[in-house]
Amino acid sequence: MSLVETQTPRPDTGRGDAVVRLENVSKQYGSGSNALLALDRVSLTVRQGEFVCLLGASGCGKSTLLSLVAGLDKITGGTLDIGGRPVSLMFQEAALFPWLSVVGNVELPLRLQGVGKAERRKRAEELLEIVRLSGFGHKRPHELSGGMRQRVALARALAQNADILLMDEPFGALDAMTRDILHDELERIWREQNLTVLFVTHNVREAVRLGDRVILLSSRPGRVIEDFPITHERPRRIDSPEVSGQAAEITDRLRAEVARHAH
Amino acid sequence: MSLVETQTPRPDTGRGDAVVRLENVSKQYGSGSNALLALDRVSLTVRQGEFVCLLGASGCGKSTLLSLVAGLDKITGGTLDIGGRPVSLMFQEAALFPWLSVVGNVELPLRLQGVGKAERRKRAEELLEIVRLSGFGHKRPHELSGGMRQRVALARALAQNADILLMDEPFGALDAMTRDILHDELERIWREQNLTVLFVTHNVREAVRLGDRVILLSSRPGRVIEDFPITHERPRRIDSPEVSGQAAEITDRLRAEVARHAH
Amino acid sequence: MPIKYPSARAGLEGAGGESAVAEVPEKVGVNPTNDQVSGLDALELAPRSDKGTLGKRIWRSAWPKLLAIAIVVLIWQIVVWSEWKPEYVLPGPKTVFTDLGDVITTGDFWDGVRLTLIRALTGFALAVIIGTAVGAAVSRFAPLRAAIGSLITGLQTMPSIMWFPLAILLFQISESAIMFVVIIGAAPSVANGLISGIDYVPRTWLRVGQVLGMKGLAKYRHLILPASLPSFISGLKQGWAFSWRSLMAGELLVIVPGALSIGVRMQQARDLSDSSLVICYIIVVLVIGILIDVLFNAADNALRKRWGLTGS
Amino acid sequence: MPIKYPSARAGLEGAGGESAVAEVPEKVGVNPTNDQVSGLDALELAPRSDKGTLGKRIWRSAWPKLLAIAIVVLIWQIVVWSEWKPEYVLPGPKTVFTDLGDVITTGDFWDGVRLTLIRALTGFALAVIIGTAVGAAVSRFAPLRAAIGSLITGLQTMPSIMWFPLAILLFQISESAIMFVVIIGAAPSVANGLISGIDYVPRTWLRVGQVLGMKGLAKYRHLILPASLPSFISGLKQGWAFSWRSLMAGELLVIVPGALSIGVRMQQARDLSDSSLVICYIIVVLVIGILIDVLFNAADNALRKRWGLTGS
Amino acid sequence: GDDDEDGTPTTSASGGAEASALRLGYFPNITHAPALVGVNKGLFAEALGSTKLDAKTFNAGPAAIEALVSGAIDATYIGPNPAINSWAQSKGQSLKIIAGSTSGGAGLVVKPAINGPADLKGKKLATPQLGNTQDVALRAWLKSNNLNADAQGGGDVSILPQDNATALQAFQQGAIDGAWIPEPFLSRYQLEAGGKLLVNEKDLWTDTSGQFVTTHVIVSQEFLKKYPGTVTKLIQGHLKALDFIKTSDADAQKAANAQIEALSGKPLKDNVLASAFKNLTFTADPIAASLYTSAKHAQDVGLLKDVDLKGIYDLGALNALLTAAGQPAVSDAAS
Ligand SMILES: Nc1ncnc2c1ncn2[C@@H]1O[C@H](COP(=O)(O)OP(=O)(O)OP(=O)(O)O)[C@@H](O)[C@H]1O
Ligand SMILES: Nc1ncnc2c1ncn2[C@@H]1O[C@H](COP(=O)(O)OP(=O)(O)OP(=O)(O)O)[C@@H](O)[C@H]1O
Ligand SMILES: [Mg+2]
Ligand SMILES: [Mg+2]
Repeated sequence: MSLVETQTPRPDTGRGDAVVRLENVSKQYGSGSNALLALDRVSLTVRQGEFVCLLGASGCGKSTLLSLVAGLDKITGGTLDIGGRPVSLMFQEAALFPWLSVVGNVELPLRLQGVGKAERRKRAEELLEIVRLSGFGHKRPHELSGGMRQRVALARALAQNADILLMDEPFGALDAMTRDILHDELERIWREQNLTVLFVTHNVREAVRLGDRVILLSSRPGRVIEDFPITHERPRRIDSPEVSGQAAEITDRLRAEVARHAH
Repeated sequence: MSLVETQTPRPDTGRGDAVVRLENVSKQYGSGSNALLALDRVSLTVRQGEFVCLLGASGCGKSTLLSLVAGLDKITGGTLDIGGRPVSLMFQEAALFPWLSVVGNVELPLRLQGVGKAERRKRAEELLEIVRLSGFGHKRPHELSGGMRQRVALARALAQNADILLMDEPFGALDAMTRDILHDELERIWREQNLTVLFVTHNVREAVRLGDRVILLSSRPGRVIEDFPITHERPRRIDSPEVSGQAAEITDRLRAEVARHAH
Repeated sequence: MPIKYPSARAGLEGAGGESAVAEVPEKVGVNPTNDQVSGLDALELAPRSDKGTLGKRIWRSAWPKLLAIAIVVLIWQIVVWSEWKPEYVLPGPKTVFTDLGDVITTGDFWDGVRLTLIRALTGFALAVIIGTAVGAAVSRFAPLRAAIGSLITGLQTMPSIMWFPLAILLFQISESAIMFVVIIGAAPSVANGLISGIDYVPRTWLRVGQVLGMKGLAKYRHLILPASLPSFISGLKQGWAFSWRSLMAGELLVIVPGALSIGVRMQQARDLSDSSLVICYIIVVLVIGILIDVLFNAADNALRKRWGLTGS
Repeated sequence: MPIKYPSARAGLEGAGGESAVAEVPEKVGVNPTNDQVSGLDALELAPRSDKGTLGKRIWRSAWPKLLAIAIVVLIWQIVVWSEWKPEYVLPGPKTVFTDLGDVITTGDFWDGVRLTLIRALTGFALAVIIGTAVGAAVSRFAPLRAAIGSLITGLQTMPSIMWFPLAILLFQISESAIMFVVIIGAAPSVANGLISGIDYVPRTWLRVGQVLGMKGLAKYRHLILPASLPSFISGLKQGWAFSWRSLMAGELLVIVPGALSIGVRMQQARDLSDSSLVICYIIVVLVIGILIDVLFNAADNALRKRWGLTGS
Repeated sequence: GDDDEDGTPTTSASGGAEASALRLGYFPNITHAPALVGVNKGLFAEALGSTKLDAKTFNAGPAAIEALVSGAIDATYIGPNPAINSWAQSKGQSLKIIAGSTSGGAGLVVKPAINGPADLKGKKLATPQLGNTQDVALRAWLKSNNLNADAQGGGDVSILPQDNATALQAFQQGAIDGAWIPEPFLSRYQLEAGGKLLVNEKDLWTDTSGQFVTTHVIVSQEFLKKYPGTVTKLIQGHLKALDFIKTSDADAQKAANAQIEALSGKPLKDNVLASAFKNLTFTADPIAASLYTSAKHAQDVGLLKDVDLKGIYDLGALNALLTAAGQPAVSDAAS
């Protein structure tokens, strides 16, 4: 796949610099009696080129964390620092624009970057190929299935070609097989482009399969409660015993946490 | 939980009658050069009180099948017969109404059935309790996380108290723990109310955990390619060796299928 | 008692359980065949089936209109026959259509129509440009919104007759005075439509736009305008109505040598107490209004189709 | 070069990396502090912070309006000082405000305002009822839509003056004749707003409604109306503008000695070429229009807040 | 009071049947002074006795005619043109002119720099309405001075039909060069806008000794047929009002202005009122000859289709009353 060749080379800042740094970040929604503390003094550092997975119970603040990093919401306490790097975020809902065709949605970020027509059509087709949707470019979003829409959203996020990629349950609506293929693709793109990825998922094995680290958040208010480094050799397989083993360990920890906060 | 007591008793038609019957059902979207055959001669019978899980690759026609059964779309070939029974469908997107609070959304089906105010508030609270969202009743849908919204949608679908319950990836956006809890609740309600459930999921173990049968659909056009009866004793645990074993078997079959249709 | 869902194909194969349909009618919510009768449902949920030939399609969209016209004309004729009012007060369809025939066969009339339409379209186009600019500015800058947001609707409630003194003051008796009245009548609607559209752009899309780094003009071009198009188009529709009405009033202001505009002709018919001619011009104005509306509806339908009948 | 996101709390703790903000400004898309300046973003995305006291809030929403008024009055005064037109053609603010003071201190004037407002509100209320019924019917029944859908906008483009003969014919010289003119002016807008709202109800919601077994009235009550409320409200706003304008024209139909309606007073000021009085009434009509618009905006804002600023 | 007309007709002393109510239209305009005075001073009510007076006001002729022909009013004060137009449209079925009311008070006012017909070439002149009395008078006058003007506003002189208020404003701002208008605008152009009276229409009507109809009273034929007694009483009231104006001019002016104020919120300025009253003559004579001549002029300049005005007048009741009062009868003859 020629995607990499057609992109402008990124200056290699060397893996290891802190790219995303959260220090005691808090986020409160609403105020007064209606206030809800979604995140409470979260500290987290993601280094250049790292693949970090976030796990946590439903409603614990994972999406909130991503939207803070993307600058969509404002923190209500602490310090957040991403060094002004370009960020791309794939939302939990596909949120495609209904007035654009599938390929139009994928092309949009390229268009905004001023990429020429022929060039961006080519890149969009390549990206659709990656998410295994070539041939669906002329369809409208409402003509796609839920999982297909999510894949288009992924292609759109990749088209942005940002340094930091935030992904909110990107593969939740996909079957195991399609997901495996996309895991491979994502890992390849991440490696080749030296991306920094913050990845939210509910699938622990997925987190272990992909992540350099797996971060566990507690529930309401969200706090970092554990940070598992994943050291298995890549490429990993999701059904390998190593992955399953570490996943089981993390699952136990997660269960204990959820049970403690049972609401 | 008193949910069952407050509902009108359903005439026991005895488990075993065919409740949903599809014979050579086809569904084509669009026409002419833009035509897409989503389902091709699908035959399937679901008996009274059965819990049937549907598996298949992304875009293979699972949601289409549910919407045909629910009467939302019209079949373009074959015969579909549900005996005029009331159907409830939980969509892949939560699709809550933004002008209603969480509890308002859950109450809506009861309101449409003419249930009195106090009574329906009580039932709605019980249902929110079941999906573990008590205390969130006064919030607006946009104030919830993705997984929480999905749970509200589940509560709304349950409130409808229909004979046939169609569920489209209801637990996709939930963490393992919350999902386990809801599996138990769903199984209990299904058993107590003698429901007939058609359940779409991408999680093979979930399908084996819940289903009496697991049906495999092929990709574009969707066809029934395999029908696995699940005979393990209930209650099952999703991490039990039996469930894992059978899930592995089905996964292999699914992988083979998806690989064959690789697009 | 099972309901059969008869399908296109099933119909050909023989209607086996057809009679059963009537037996369990209380659960029609899940029965698509019963819901077909409701226009909205049919419109929104049913797949568009065979389109037929062009002629057939035109006929299908035209016959209800023709029927409606026929019914109105019939009622009118019956009222006339009942001699409720003398013929010179309420002339019958025959008289009116004869007059209409006479009127529209004069080249003079078409000169007037052309003049009026050119004015209407020029004025409307300018109103759209101005309204869009103002609407975008108002919804973008909070202080501007606070300052003149309400003024926009306030302006709209001014009867156009009250603008004449100002129009004459600024533009004397000239085409520009008419344009002024037309624009000030229509631009607020256009602006309001855009503002309300922008206000209701789903939050999610705005967030997507922000993530994609949309700003300033690009944001309007690629997100705000397409997302608020439905409301914008309905604002345009209203704006058209306002501009047409203001024009009818404004045309009494300026008489351009050569061709008598529709507004002047209408006023003249009234001055002459020529009821039949008055009704003629009512019909002419209605027909023009309807034709323009058909254009707007075509745009609207194209949009709805593109959007998959609605938002994602 | 890292950007610090200063937070409320960080501000108290000391602004460590504050100076760095200016150094990497090209990626403002991800920087919420920079986006704050744009009204729309601030409105849509920023959490509403401290509300302050009631007085403060009123002041905050009022000062841009007051400033705008001050600027307009200033420009006006400058034009008058420039002696571009004689004082009897374009009177200065002082003359006008003195006149306005005289006018609004008479009880008679307030009687007129009351009369006009009662007519406007009655007419508008009826127009809303009729427009809603027609809009709902038209969007529900496909044949009806085909038959009279376009007619609705067509009617709207009729200048209200052309309805007078018909109004007199049907209702003689009576309040009902005024109501007729007002209703026929406003109802189409209301209907159109509703129709366009209904047309854009997201398909998903319609499907949810169908699954929940909504039909007929319940469907309208619980799904269609709330879902199309934004567009409906903007239709109401336009409808109000139309009804007010039609009323100003319609009030000349029936003159009730004693309590002189605003329309009659306006016409009289025009007939007398009393520029100062004309401007007075322009101001009165504008103020009423703006006040009503403020009410609509309040409704609209409440709605947007409930919806989480927009659709789910 | 729109359905009172169905009340049982009673027979009056004077013989004709009477309605329970009379719906009378007029304009809050100085040319309708007899109506203003009659209503203000209660003269109609006095004459009508048991018949209730229901007075309605209008702002323009077409609306009043529409009301008359659709049965919303029974009689109205009105200018000659709307009456002729309605007569023509209804082929002589809609109305009858039963009395005169006002004569004179129209003319051409121009910018001071214009001194005669020769200066008018290429100028813009306003008239109240295409084909109305003043419009026709202007066109006829231009023609007699060898200036042409077409109906579309072209020609040597451009004629712009505009409503009086707009035209005055345009004149004040120099957007037009003059206007042929009736009172009170004739006075206002001179008093408020510095206009110069170039032609007083009075001077053109030599055959009728300077008289020409400005306002008269019409009644719907249906009403006349049904309730001749009420019509007679209406004329009685009308004559009383005319008398009042003749005998106490100052009081009449005050009464008329008070009624205008009551109807439209603002009185005329005193100098305008006085000047207008001076230019107008209030008389029961409909000056039929001027009507026929004006109609002929209109036909000549192509603004009126051939119309037979024979029978538009029904002056029997008026003449009976005039004779009884020892005054000369009036004529509906062409000259
Ligand atoms: N706009 C908002 N206004 C108020 N509360 C909010 C808002 N968005 C989120 N919340 C609350 O913040 C908490 C965290 O929400 P968030 O969406 O970050 O959860 P999550 O971890 O992404 O959950 P899920 O896995 O279900 O998507 C929830 O309790 C939610 O109710
Ligand atoms: N409204 C529509 N118009 C046209 N094509 C459609 C429409 N809805 C679905 N399709 C097509 O039908 C096929 C099946 O879609 P469906 O939504 O049933 O898939 P699915 O099995 O639910 O997939 P997923 O697991 O991704 O949700 C897809 O190829 C999709 O593109
Ligand atoms: Mg989330
Ligand atoms: Mg699906």
